[in-house]
Amino acid sequence: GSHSVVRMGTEGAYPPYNFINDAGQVDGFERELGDELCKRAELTCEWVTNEWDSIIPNLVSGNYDTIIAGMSITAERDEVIDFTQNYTQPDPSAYLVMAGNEGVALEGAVIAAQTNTIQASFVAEMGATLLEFASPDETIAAVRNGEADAVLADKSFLTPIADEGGDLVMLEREELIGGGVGMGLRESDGELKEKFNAAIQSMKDDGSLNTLIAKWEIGAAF
Amino acid sequence: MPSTPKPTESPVIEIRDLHKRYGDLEVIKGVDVTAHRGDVVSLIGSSGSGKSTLLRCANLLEDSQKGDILFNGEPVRWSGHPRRPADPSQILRIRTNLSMVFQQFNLWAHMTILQNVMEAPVTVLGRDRDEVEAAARSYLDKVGIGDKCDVYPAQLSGGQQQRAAIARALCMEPQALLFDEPTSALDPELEQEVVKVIRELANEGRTMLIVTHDMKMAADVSDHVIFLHQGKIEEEGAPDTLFGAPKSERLQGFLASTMAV
Amino acid sequence: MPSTPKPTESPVIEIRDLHKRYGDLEVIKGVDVTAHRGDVVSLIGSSGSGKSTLLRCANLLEDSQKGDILFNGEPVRWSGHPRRPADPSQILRIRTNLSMVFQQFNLWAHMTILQNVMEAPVTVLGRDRDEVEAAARSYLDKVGIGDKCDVYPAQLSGGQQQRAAIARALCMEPQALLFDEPTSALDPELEQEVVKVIRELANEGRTMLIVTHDMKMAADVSDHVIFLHQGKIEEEGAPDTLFGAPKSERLQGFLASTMAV
Amino acid sequence: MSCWETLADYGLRSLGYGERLLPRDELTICQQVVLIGSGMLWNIYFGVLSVIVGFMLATAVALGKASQSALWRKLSEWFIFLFRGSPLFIQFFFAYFLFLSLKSSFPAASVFTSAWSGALVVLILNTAAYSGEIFYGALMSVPKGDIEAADAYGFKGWSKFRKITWPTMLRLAWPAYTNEAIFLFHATTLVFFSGFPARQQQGDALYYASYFADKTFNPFIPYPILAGYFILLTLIIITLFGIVNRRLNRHLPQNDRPRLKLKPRLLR
Amino acid sequence: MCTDPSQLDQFSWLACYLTTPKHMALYWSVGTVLSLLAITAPAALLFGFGGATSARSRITPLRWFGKGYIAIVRGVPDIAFFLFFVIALDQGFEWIRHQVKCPDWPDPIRQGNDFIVCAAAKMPLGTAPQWVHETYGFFLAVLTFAIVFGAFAANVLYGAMRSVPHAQLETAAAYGMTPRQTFWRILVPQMWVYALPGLGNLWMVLIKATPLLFLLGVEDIVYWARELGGAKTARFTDYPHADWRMWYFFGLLVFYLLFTRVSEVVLDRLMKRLTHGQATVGGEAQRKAA
Ligand SMILES: Nc1ncnc2c1ncn2[C@@H]1O[C@H](COP(=O)(O)OP(=O)(O)OP(=O)(O)O)[C@@H](O)[C@H]1O
Ligand SMILES: Nc1ncnc2c1ncn2[C@@H]1O[C@H](COP(=O)(O)OP(=O)(O)OP(=O)(O)O)[C@@H](O)[C@H]1O
Ligand SMILES: [Mg+2]
Ligand SMILES: [Mg+2]
Repeated sequence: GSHSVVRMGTEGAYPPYNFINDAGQVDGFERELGDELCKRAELTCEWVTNEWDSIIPNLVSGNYDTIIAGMSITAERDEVIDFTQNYTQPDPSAYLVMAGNEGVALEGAVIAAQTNTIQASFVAEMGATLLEFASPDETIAAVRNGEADAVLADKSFLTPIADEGGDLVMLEREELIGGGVGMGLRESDGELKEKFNAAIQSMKDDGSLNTLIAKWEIGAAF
Repeated sequence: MPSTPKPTESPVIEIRDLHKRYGDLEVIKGVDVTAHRGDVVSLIGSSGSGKSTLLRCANLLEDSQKGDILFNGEPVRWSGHPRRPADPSQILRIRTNLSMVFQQFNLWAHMTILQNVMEAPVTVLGRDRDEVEAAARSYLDKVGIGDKCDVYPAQLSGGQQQRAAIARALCMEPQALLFDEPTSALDPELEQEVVKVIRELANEGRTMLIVTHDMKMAADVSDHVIFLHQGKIEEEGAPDTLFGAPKSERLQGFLASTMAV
Repeated sequence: MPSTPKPTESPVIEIRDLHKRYGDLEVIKGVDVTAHRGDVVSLIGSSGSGKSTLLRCANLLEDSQKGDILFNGEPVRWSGHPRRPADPSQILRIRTNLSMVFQQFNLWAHMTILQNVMEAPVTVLGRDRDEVEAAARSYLDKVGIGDKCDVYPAQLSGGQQQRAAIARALCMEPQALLFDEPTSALDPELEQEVVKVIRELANEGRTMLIVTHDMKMAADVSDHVIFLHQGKIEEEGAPDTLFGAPKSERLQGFLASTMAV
Repeated sequence: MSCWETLADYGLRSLGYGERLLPRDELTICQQVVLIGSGMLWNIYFGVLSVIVGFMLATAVALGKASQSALWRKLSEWFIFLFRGSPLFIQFFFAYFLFLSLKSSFPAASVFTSAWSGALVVLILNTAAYSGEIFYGALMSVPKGDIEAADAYGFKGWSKFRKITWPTMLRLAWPAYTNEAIFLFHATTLVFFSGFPARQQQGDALYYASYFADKTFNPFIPYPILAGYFILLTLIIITLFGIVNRRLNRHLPQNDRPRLKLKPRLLR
Repeated sequence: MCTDPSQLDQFSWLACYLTTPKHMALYWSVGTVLSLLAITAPAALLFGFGGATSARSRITPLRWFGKGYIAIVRGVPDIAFFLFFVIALDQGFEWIRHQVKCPDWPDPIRQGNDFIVCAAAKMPLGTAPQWVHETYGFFLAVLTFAIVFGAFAANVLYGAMRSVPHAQLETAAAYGMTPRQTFWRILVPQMWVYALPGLGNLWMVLIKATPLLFLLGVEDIVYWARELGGAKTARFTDYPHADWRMWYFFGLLVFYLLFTRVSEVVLDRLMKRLTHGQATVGGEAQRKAA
């Protein structure tokens, strides 16, 4: 269909991709990216936050038109919705442990992860003891209070925490589980998908995407 | 006041061959009662003989298994099994012409005494609220609890509750009244007042069925007395004959105790 | 049976200058009652004069504002404001020696009749269950509802409930009994039975306070009659003198209605 | 894989028996039904234990609130206020935090950082507060004639309560208490949703339902399955509580006469 | 000036911090929660009353409907209900509007996983400003809450109606009141005494269910407390801090306790008025205390 206003759905709890800033507005890498894409595609856009668990059902049911929420492109998701081309390189996942505990044997350790994330499935499969928490904050807290030996999460999420220079350090070891991140759209919305694909391509081409990635320390450039 | 049937009019209340059971317990085993306009019929009999049940059947509060009940010659229509009155508009017509004073009073606990008395005339009969209030107050005065208008039933003594229940029945100004031991909680003085009220009502042409344990009262107010024994009418007749010359042995025994003291 | 004070023993129940109010309403305004072992004291008076309240005070169910209550010479200890009995073990001692039949019966709705009667002797007095059951059945037989042992109160007629309440009180085999209109729902025949029971109890040496509207019964069973009027004792004395030659005008008026019929 | 095999593999998965990994792709309805059902074991475990223990505690709390002693009264009032006054998930949050800090001083307290014991404690206290208030309300609605008769016959303390007050109190409280029991079973879904961490993907019914909703992106299958299980569980609770209710009300004359039936006129 | 490093550690820092627009959203959400409760409570009571009366109706289909509503909705945990019901409700509304507004629409509504109605049938319209979307979401949340808690209220009221002593109703019948009059004049006024404890409890549960609002797409206080309380690194905020959820949750605790306290006082008053003069232990205690 044609969209007079494109409603952009995001989570608002996943810095640096998207978060709510002090002014109460959606901010972050994806906010800047989204605004720029809309400008290039000559669309009027509006930002909406939605809770992660129901972010796809609400898209297909038409409550907003795109998902731009640090969502990795996976085959499972692609069956249900469509993705634009990726606008980040695949982001590795990393481990965070207490300083002094860097030598822990991960395969036999207790590893915290957020419920229903790719990291949680990964830990379950690698044979470590998985401890699932509802929010990313709690996974970090679990390491601090000794409930878990390590936390596995997106590297770009963990980097700022490790950079704080506190009691937590990141391990060298990384896991390549996620694909690149793209925008999610309804499968029936091919026209919109093409517009955004074109816009992303133009940002890739003129290097402005790389500038943004560098600014928000998202990971590797294109 | 001998019982004087008025053959031109059909009786106000007529019960024919009524049978009623609670589960396996047969409580009423074929009873006939006839009461014409202005008649006062007393039901006497020992405790558990089925007097209250009979009144409750007359008021269509209980289902019955067999027999007919007629009001002003109009038989109650039954349906179903166990049978019950079939026609809601008929039930309503009968009940608004029939007021009952319950053995346990059953005042509505959430209303003050005045509200208790006013409720049915206003909501059921649709009478004017102010008129009803005036009437209600006068009936409460009549039974001597005019000062208790604004308290709740739980704050009254037993006798006061009973009088409130009587006032409630009177305020309906019905064609017929059913009294279940209306003076059980009253002292002799008040009992006399109630007797006076009953006489007045009879003179106004109202029909009454009265269950009572007080033989003096039965003798005093009734046109007709029925002695119930184990769910059957053992003997009936004008009070003079019944109390003066009881025929059945059971009644003789029953009355003996009244005279005993 | 003239009242015979036994000066060597202190009275079983003694009430001195009792005052009781409900909110602003003063219900008992200085009443004295004395009952020795084996005494039967009747309380008569019009509805709302405070008879039930007096019994309830005697049983320590109501707080009172002033006055003393003594059992076997032992005064009830009070405390607090509004004052109430202070000593739980004393209350218990008094109450287990004192059984009450309530005006509204107050049978425990969730227990069968037999359970109602057995409950207190077994639980409170700790008597043997089998013995109590035998006793309970015999008391229920005595009041004529031996066949209703296993039904619940809601399935009984008014008079049957009252008799169950009497059986419950008797089964406690207490030193003293408080009866609040124990025959209000009973026919004359059963009333005679109850009168007989009361006489037997008196002969066994039990003390009784009886509230009644039945002057014949009062005259018949009492050693002493108290006429209560608006919370005060208007007149008292032996039944012969009180009923035979009432002095106060109020009592004369009150009794006139009894004789009226 | 047949559904029976699925049952064998995942029937007790929530307790850690059977397949180590959860199914990941080509999810069948059967897998969803079996795993969510397996998770129900946890809900039942939490619900049953806290109903039983909570009932006893609630009775004590209600008595405390009605007691003459100011100490017991205040204690019960505050207990009820605290647990009835705050959302369960905040209770879980603080309890988990508290157990964690206890653990650092008493290693023995470390069991409570696991859901099976820590969440159970919270649920017990929570239901005791809610039911305690219900019982207290019912206590206040007991007909005064019953109590007076008991007083007059010298009943006191425990025997008065046990024999006279308690049965009537229970009878009056029962409908509301049934509601509370149902709420409690429903509240058990919060344990892993926002309370305690799930270990090795062993969680309750909601945990697995949201696992499937996340994997299939279709909430209209796993959640209705979960709803179905809970409706079944609720019906069982209602039936069991209904049996007790009938027993509590057995003394009332039956008024459940067959009702006037409006005959459907559709076929005419 | 709020980010002036010299002012850190000072009271003014806290003052600045607590007045960021993001905190304003938290305070605003308090209003959202309160108004949701204010609208939901009477709505749920209405649903409950309807449910209870239909459950005891003489008309068989209506009775089944009432009993079914109570049994089914009461059977499902509110979380589970919220996780799929709102979306279903929303789709339901749009489907109906679609049937009415675009009867000639050629495409199917379900296309694979997608749910697509014509633009005119969208709720709210795609062109509507954000506040309309939020209000609509709020309305959906109220409706969902009312349906869920209505079922519980129906159960409480149903039980309360059965607790009214039969003699009281019988007397009304004897005085010629129609079933309708008996219902409104005797049963309904008397049932409140029996219903109020249960309804009060339900109200408490309802208050405590508001943290689930975020599942319905409404940003409630708990959402904001989580959001604000989580650890913040200096890169994304002017006010970095460690995990402060403890404090925010403590604030929530105080809010809920206060709110409960106020509710209790009001419910107590109501109960006092209802038990006034009644022959129960409660009425008796009131009398003796006077
Ligand atoms: N709970 C109460 N609250 C307020 N007033 C009450 C209460 N109970 C009784 N009263 C009042 O106290 C007075 C005395 O009541 P009581 O029950 O003692 O009368 P009684 O002599 O037993 O009368 P009856 O013969 O009618 O039973 C009455 O006027 C009554 O209205
Ligand atoms: N709801 C009931 N269920 C079962 N049996 C009942 C029920 N109500 C009354 N009965 C029985 O029916 C019989 C008649 O009761 P009823 O109340 O008519 O007696 P009554 O003549 O009014 O006695 P009373 O003078 O004692 O009031 C009694 O034996 C009683 O036990
Ligand atoms: Mg009777
Ligand atoms: Mg009295």
